[in-house]
Amino acid sequence: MQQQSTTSVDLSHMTVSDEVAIQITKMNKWYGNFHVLRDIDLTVYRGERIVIAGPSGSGKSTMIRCINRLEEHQAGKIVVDGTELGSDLKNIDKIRSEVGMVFQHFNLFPHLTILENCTLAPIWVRKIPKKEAEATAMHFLEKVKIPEQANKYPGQLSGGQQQRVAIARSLCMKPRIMLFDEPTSALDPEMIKEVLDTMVSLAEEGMTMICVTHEMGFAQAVANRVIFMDAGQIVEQNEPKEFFNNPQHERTKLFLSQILGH
Amino acid sequence: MQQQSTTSVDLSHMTVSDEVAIQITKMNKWYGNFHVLRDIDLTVYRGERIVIAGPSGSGKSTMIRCINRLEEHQAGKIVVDGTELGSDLKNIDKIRSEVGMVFQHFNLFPHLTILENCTLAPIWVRKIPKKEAEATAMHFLEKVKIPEQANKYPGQLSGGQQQRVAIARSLCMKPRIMLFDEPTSALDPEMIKEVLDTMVSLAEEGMTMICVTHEMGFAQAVANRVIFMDAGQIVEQNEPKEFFNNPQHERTKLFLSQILGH
Amino acid sequence: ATLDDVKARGSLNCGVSTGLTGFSAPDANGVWQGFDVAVCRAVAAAVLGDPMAVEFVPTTGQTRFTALASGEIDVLARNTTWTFSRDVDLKFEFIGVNYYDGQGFMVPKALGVSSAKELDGATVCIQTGTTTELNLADFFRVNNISYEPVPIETNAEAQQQYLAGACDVYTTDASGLAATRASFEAPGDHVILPEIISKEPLGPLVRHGDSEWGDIVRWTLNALVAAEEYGVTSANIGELSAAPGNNPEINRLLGTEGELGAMFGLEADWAKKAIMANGNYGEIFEKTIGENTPIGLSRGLNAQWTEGGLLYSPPFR
Amino acid sequence: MTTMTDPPGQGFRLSQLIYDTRYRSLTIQVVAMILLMLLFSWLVSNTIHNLQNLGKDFDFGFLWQPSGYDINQRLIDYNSQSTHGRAALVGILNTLLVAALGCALATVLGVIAGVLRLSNNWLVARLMAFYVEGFRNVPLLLWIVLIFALMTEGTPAPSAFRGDTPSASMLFDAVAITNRGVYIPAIHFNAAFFESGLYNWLLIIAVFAASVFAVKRIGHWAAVKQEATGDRPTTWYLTLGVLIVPTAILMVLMGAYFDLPSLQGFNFGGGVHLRGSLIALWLALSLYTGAFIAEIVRGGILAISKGQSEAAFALGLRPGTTMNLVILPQALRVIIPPLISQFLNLTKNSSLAIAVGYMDARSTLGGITINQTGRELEGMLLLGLFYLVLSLLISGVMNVYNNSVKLKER
Amino acid sequence: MSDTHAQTVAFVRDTMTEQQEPPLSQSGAYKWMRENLLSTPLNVILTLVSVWLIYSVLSHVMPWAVFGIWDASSLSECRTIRDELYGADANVACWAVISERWKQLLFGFYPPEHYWRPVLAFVLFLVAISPVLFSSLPRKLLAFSVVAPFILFWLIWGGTIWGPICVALGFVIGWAIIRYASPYIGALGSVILAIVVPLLYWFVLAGPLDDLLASILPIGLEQVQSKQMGGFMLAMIIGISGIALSLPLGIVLALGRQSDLFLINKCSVIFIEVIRGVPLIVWLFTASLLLNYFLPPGTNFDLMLRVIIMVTLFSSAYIAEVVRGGLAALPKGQYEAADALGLDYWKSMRLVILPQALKISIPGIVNTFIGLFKDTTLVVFIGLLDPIGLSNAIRASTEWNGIYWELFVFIGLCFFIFCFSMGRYSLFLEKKLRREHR
Ligand SMILES: Nc1ncnc2c1ncn2[C@@H]1O[C@H](COP(=O)(O)OP(=O)(O)OP(=O)(O)O)[C@@H](O)[C@H]1O
Ligand SMILES: Nc1ncnc2c1ncn2[C@@H]1O[C@H](COP(=O)(O)OP(=O)(O)OP(=O)(O)O)[C@@H](O)[C@H]1O
Ligand SMILES: NC(=O)CC[C@H](N)C(=O)O
Ligand SMILES: [Mg+2]
Ligand SMILES: [Mg+2]
Repeated sequence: MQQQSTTSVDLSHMTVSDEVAIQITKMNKWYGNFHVLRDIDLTVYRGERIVIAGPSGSGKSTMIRCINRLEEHQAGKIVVDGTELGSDLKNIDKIRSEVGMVFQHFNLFPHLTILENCTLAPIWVRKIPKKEAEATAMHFLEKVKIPEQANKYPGQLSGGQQQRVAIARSLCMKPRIMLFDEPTSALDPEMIKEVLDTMVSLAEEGMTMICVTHEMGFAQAVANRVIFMDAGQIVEQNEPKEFFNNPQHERTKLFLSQILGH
Repeated sequence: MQQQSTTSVDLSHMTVSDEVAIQITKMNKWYGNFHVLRDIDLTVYRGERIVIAGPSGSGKSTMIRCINRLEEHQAGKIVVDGTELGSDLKNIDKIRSEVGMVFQHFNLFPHLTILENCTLAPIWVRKIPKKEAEATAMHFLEKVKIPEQANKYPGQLSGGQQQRVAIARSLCMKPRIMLFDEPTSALDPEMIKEVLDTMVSLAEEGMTMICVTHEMGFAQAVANRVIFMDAGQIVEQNEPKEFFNNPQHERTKLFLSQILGH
Repeated sequence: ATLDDVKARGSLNCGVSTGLTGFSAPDANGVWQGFDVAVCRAVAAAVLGDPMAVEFVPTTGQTRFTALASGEIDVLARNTTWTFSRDVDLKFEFIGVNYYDGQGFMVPKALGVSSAKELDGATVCIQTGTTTELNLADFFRVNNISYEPVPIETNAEAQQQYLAGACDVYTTDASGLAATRASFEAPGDHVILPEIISKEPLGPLVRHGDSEWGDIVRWTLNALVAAEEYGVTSANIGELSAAPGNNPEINRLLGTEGELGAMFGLEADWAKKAIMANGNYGEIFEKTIGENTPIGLSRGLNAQWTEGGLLYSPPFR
Repeated sequence: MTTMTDPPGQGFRLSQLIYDTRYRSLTIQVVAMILLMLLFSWLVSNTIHNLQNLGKDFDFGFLWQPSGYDINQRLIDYNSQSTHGRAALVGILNTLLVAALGCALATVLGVIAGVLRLSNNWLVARLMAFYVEGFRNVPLLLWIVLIFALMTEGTPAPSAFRGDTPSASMLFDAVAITNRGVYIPAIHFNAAFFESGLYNWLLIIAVFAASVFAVKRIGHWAAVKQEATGDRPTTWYLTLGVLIVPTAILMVLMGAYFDLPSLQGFNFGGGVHLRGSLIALWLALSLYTGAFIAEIVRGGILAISKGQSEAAFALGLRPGTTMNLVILPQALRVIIPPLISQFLNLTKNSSLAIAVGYMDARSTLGGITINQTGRELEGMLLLGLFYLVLSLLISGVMNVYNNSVKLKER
Repeated sequence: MSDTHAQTVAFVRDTMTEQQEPPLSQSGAYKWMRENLLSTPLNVILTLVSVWLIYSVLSHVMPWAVFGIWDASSLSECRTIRDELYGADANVACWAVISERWKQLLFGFYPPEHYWRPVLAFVLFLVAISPVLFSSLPRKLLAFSVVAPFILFWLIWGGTIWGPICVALGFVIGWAIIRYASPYIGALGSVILAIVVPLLYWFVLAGPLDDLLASILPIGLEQVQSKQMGGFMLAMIIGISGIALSLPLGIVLALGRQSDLFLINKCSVIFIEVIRGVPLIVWLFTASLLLNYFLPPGTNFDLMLRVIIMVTLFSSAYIAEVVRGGLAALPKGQYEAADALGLDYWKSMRLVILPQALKISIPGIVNTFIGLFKDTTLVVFIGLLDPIGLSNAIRASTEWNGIYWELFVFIGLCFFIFCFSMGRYSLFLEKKLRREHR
C-alpha cells in the first residue's frame, strides 16, 4: 500500500473538547439471525477524528450506518448530539441533518448538476433561500477545489472529483459530524490523494469525523483514535501511534501484519 | 515507472538487412476535418525493431493501424512488402495476412478456445489443413510458454496470458511484420514482464517489429530505432541510446522528462 | 383459366359461410353439409366427377368477396345476395339464384313486439359486410326510427349475442333466421316478424372475366333446377341415363344425346354426375332446409315456375 | 535493395468493381438496387396483371361515395348517407379513442402494480406478481374474448331491469351495468352558452386548462418564494380551489345537471353509453399492457441504485421528497422509452377490436368498406399507412424525449 | 490542549462476545408477519384488501372448479348431472368438454390414429433445440438440429420420405459447392453458384427426382393436409417455423441495418419499421386476401404456408432488432481483430461476430418467440383453427353450445404453462450471460 503524502500534516495543535458528540451504549444489531454488531460501546467527543479499521465483514459499515439510522439497531442506545435515535421520525430527521455521510460510491444524483446536488438538501431540508444555498455550495466547492465544475453533471467528472463533490454536498448541510465509509476505495491511486487531502483539510478545521478506511497512512496522520473491529465487536482502540506500533490484541496484530506487509 | 529486467538482453549481434519492409511516404490522414497524421515519412527495413513513443493523442495508434489498413489514409503512399496499400481488396487481404497485429486489449475471440483462436485465420485465410494449423499453433503457444492452456477459453486466462495468446495468434499467420499497439498497458505490473519477455524473444529471432509502447526499458533494450511522434508528425527518430541520452527536439526532451520523472 | 386450375388441382375451392345450419355447416364427422354446399358438390361432380373433391373455405360476410377476388376460392356459394354493385362494381358474375329470399327480423317472444316498426331504440345484431346491413340502415332511416347496430362477424356469434340478450333483434335473410332459430334450445320462444324489408336473391357467384367457368357453374345450377322440372331424381337417374329416352330435353341434359358437355370442355355425363351428387334441386331443398327438416322452410318463391314459383331453368339445347 | 513495384496502371479494370473498396460498395448497392427493382417491378406487374384480369383499377374514388352502413359508436357526426371516407374517419377516431383510454388505464394499472410488486407487503407483492405473470403469459386475444364473454354472459340484459320486481338494479340509481355495456350519468346543460354541445365542452375544457395553467403558476410562485425565503408556502388548498372552483362555477352558470340513464323502451336512455365492446377491448388492452408496464416500472425503480435513496436519506431528505426529487426523475428516464413502445404495442393491438365487433379503423376502412366496395388493395394500403404513420409519430416523440433527457456523460 | 481522550479511551477486549439469538421480536413468524404484512397502517389495509380479494375470488372459483363435472357428453348432460349431484342452482364447471375435446384442442382435426406423429415431432424438436438452448450439451447434437427440420416436416405432413430428402439435397449441393468449388472459382463465384444451382435444382430437378424415387421405393407416411391441423399444434408449427425461418432473414436485416452502404441500410430500416409499424393482424389479412394479387396469376398455395411466410417476415423484423442489439454489444475490438487477421467480411461475421452476437441474443429471441407464439392466436381471423378458433368451433356444436369458461381456462392454462416456462428460461439465460460477462 502506497504511503500517502499526508503523513506530513501536523494536527497536534488541534483540540478535542470534552463534549460528547456520539454516545453508543450496548448497541446490538441482527440481520435476520445473524448477529452483526455485538455490544458496541463507543463515545466520540466533539472534534475527534476516529478511524475504524477491521477485516471485511466485521461490521464497520453497519456500525456507522446505524449512527444516522440508515440501519436500525435492535438493542442498546445511540445518542447523537444529545438526541437519542429511536423510532421517532423527528429525531431521525434531526440527526440526519446534523450528520453528514460520504459513501464509497459517492452516490451523487446523476440528473442534477454539481451545484444542484449541493443545494438540494439545504433548500428542501434546511429551508434556506436558493441564493444563499448556492453561495454556501460554491464556498464548499471551492474548498474541495472544484468550483469550476459547478454546472457540470456528475457523469462528466472523474471519480476523485465526484468524491470531492460528495464531500462538499455533505458539508453544505453544515453537519457537526461527518461519517466516511471507505471514501477512497473506489478510486484510482492518483485520485485517492485528492480526496484524502480534502479530508485532511476538513480535519484541520476541527470537524468531528468517523472514517472507515484502509488508508493507514491517513489514519496515522490524522486520527486521534483508531478503532479496530472484528466479528461485530470493537476489539481494540487506541491512539494511532500506539495502535500501529504496539497492538495489544492478537487479532489486531494479525490484521496489521497483513495490511502493512504489502 | 518500473524498469524492466529486459535491459540485460544483448541484441547487438542481430543484423538489419537492406531490404525495405515498409515504406511510408508523405502519408496524411484526416478524421473529418481533423488532421491526425501529417506528412509521415518512414522506412522500415526488414529485421528492424522500431518503438514509437509520444504523448496521448499524437497519432501513434492511427499510424500503425494505417499500416494494415484498419484505418484508411487519404494521401501519400504506404508500401508493405512491395505491395502498395490502396483501395484494392486483394492487396489489403494480402498485406493483412503478412502483417500481424497485437492490440492493447488482446481482442481474443471469447467463444473459441485458445487453440481455435490460433488456428482460425490459418485455416480460413491461409487454407492450411487443420492438423497442420494445430501443430503450428502448438509450436507458437509453446514459444509463448502456455501450451498447457491450449484447450481453455480466453476468459479463463489471466491478462498476461491472454496477451501472450494474442501474440501467438498473430504469429500463427507467419507474418513477416508484427505491429504492437501498447500491448502491455492494459496489464498489471507482474504480467507486463511476461509479455515483454515474449516480445524480446521475438525480437531475438529477427522479426520486423513496430511497437507503440511507453515501456522505455523495453525500448532501450530491444529497439533499433525509437520514433517520437507529436501532433500527428514524426518529430524525432534516433537509435535508442542517443534518443534517451541526447534528445534533440524540445518536445522530446519535455516528454522524456515526464516519462522518466515518474 | 379457372377450369384448368381446378382440374390440375384435382379439387374445387368453394367459399361457404362459417356455419349456418342447413346451408353450410360441418357435420359431426367434419363433412360439410347443406343447401349451399350442395351447389359446390354438384359443380365438383360435374367438373371432376367426384362430389367430395371440394375444399371448403369458410368465409364471413366480410371476407367472402376478397377471397373470391383474390382467387383463393373458385366459386362462392354463401347465401350471397345478387346486387347491381356486387355484379358490376365488385366485378363478380352471379350465375343464377338458388334461393329467393328477403330480409327479416327475429325477436324474443317475451319482448312482445309484433312489427318491425315497433323497434324504435332497439339494439340490432347484424352481420357486417352484408346487404342486410345496408337494408337495415335504409329501413330505419326511411321509417325515421332509431336503432343501435351491434356489428357481428359470424352467424354463430350473432346467435350467442342474441341469446344472451346483448341485442333485442337479430336481422338477416329470412332463411338464415329460420336456420338460426332451428338450432335454438327453445325455438318457440322466438318469433320472426312478418315484415320482409328487402329482396334477397341468393346465388352462387364467380369472378368476372372467365365466362367459361361462369358457364359451367351456371349450367350446373340450371341442371339441378331443370332436373326437378323434368322429374329427373337421384332415384331414377341411373335408369334414365342408361339409354336415351323419349324426352330429348332429358337426353340432352344427361348427355345421352347431343354434345352439350363437350361444348364447355366437360364429359358428356357432367350433368348426370352433378345431379347424382345430391339429387335435383327439389331433393336438395327437402334434405337440407325443407319442411321436414328442423329448419322447416316451405318452397314458397322457390317452387318451380310450373308450380307458381320463380325457379325457371333456360332450356338445355 | 527494394522490390517496389510501380503503382498499378491507372486504367480501369473490370475486376476493380469487385475488388476495389472504392467501387465495391457502389457495385454492391447497384446490384442490390437492380435486384430490388426487379422484385418490385415483378410484384407490381403481377398486381397490374391480376387487377386487369379482374377488370379492376386502382382508384381511391370510393372514399367519396356514400357508405350506406351505420356505425354504432361515432365521435363525429355520421350516418349511413355519409361517405366511406367519413366512415374511415369515424373508425380512426374510435381506434384513437380506445388507444388513448387504454394507454391511460394501462399506465395507471402498470404503475400501481409495478410499485406494489416492490412493496414490502408479502401478500400484495405476490398478488401483483400473479397478475403480471398471468396477463403476460396468456394471449391478448384470449383476454379480450374472455372479458367480452364476461360482459355479455355475466351481466344482466336491460330487460332484467324492467318490471315491478326487476332481477337487476342500478348502482346508486345512476349506473347501469348491462350486457350491452355500462350506462353512466351524463352531464347536460339547460342554460348552455352555445347550441352545439361540442362548443360547451370546449369552453369547459378551456376554463379547466386555464385552471391547470394557474396551478402551474402557483407552483412557480411557490418555487420563487422558496428560492427567496427558503420556505415553501403551503399551496395544496389553493391549488385544489383554483383547480375546481372556476370550472364548477361555469358548470353551475350553464345549468349543468346529471342526466341519469333510465330504462326507456328496449334500452337505457339518457346518460352515456359505454358499449360492451369498448369496455371489453379497453379493459383487456389495459390489463394486458398494464402487466408489461408493471415490469417496466419495477425495472425502472430497481435500476435506481439503493445508494441514491440512501444518499438522500443521509442528507436528511424525507422519503416523499426523495421520491419526487431524486428517484422519480431518474426512474422516468429508464421507464419512459419502453413505456412508449408499450403504448405503441397497445395501439397496434387495438386492431383486435375485430374480436368484439368494436368499430375501429380496421372494421370500417379495413372491413365493411372494403367489403362493400371491393377495394381491398386500396383499403388495406390506407389502413397500413394509418398504423404506420401512427407508429412513426409515437416513436418520433419517443426519440425527441430520449434525446432531451439523456444523461450527460464524459 | 487536551489531546488526552485518546489515552483514556484506550481499550482492548479480553473476552469475545458470542453470537446471540436476536430478541424475540426480531425473529420468527411474528417478525415476519410484522415486517411483511403489517408494518404500517397502509400495509395493514393493503393486507386486508388482498385477503378479501383472494377470498372472494377463491370462494367463487374453487367450488366451481373443484366440484366440476368431468364425465358427460354434452352441456345438457352436464347440467342433468349437476342437478342430481348439487341441485339446480349450483354453479359448477363442466370439465367434460375438456375431457372430451382436449385432443382436438391440442391437435385440431389431425387424424387421431396419427397423433403419435406430432407428439414424436415435438419430442424430436426438443432434442434438436436443446443443444442450442443449453450450452452444456455435447456439440455433436447440433448435427441432428440441422437435419431435424426435414424430419419434422415429414413427420407432420407425411407423404413420401423422398420429398424432404430431395429438398435437403439442394442444401447439400449448395454447401458442397461452397466447400469444394471455391478454390477453383473464387469465393464470390462459388457463393453465387451455391445460390443458383440449388434453386435451379429445386425448380427443375427436385420434383421429378422425388416422383422417380417415390415410384421406385415408396416409403412414406400417410399425407395429412394443413387444413386438418389445428389447436396448439398449429400454434406450435406457426410459431416455431416462424422463428426458425425468420432467424436467417433477421440476421441479414440486422447486418443490413448496421451496414455503411446507404441503400442497403435504408432498405433494411424501412423494411423493419414498416413491418413493425403495422399490426400483425393487418399483415395476416394481407397474407390471406392480398398475397395473390402480388403473385403471378394462378399461383395458389396453402393458406398455412402463406401465414408462415407472413409471420416469418413479421418476426424477422423483430429478430433483426434483437440481433442488432447483440451485434452492438460486441466490443469493436472483435471486428478489428478479425480484420487484422485477414478474415474477410463474411468470414469474420460467420466465424467471429455472429457466433458471439447470437449467443447474446438468445434470450431476446426466446422472448420474441413467446410473443409470436401468443400472436398465433390471431390466425383465427383468417380462418385457421388455432385453439381459440377451435373453442369457437366446439361452442358452435349443438352439444357444447353455451360453454365458455372451461374452454378459456384450459386454453389459457396451456398458454400460461408454456409461455411462463419459456419466460423463466430466458430470464435464467439472461442472468447466466450477465454472470459470464463479468
Ligand atoms: N442487508 C444485509 N442482510 C444480511 N446481512 C448483511 C446485510 N448487510 C451486511 N450484512 C452482513 O453483515 C456483516 C457486516 O457487514 P458490513 O458491511 O458492515 O461489513 P464491513 O466491515 O463494512 O465490511 P467491508 O470492509 O467489506 O465493507 C457482513 O457479514 C455482511 O455479510
Ligand atoms: N475514429 C476517430 N474519429 C475522430 N477522431 C479520432 C478517431 N480515432 C482517434 N481520433 C483522434 O485522433 C487522434 C490520434 O489518436 P490516436 O489513437 O492515434 O492517438 P495515440 O497516439 O494512439 O494516443 P494514445 O496514447 O492515447 O493511444 C486523437 O486526437 C484522437 O482523438
Ligand atoms: N347474412 C349473410 O351472411 C348474408 C346476407 C346477405 N344475403 C348478403 O349477401 O349480404
Ligand atoms: Mg463496508
Ligand atoms: Mg493509442
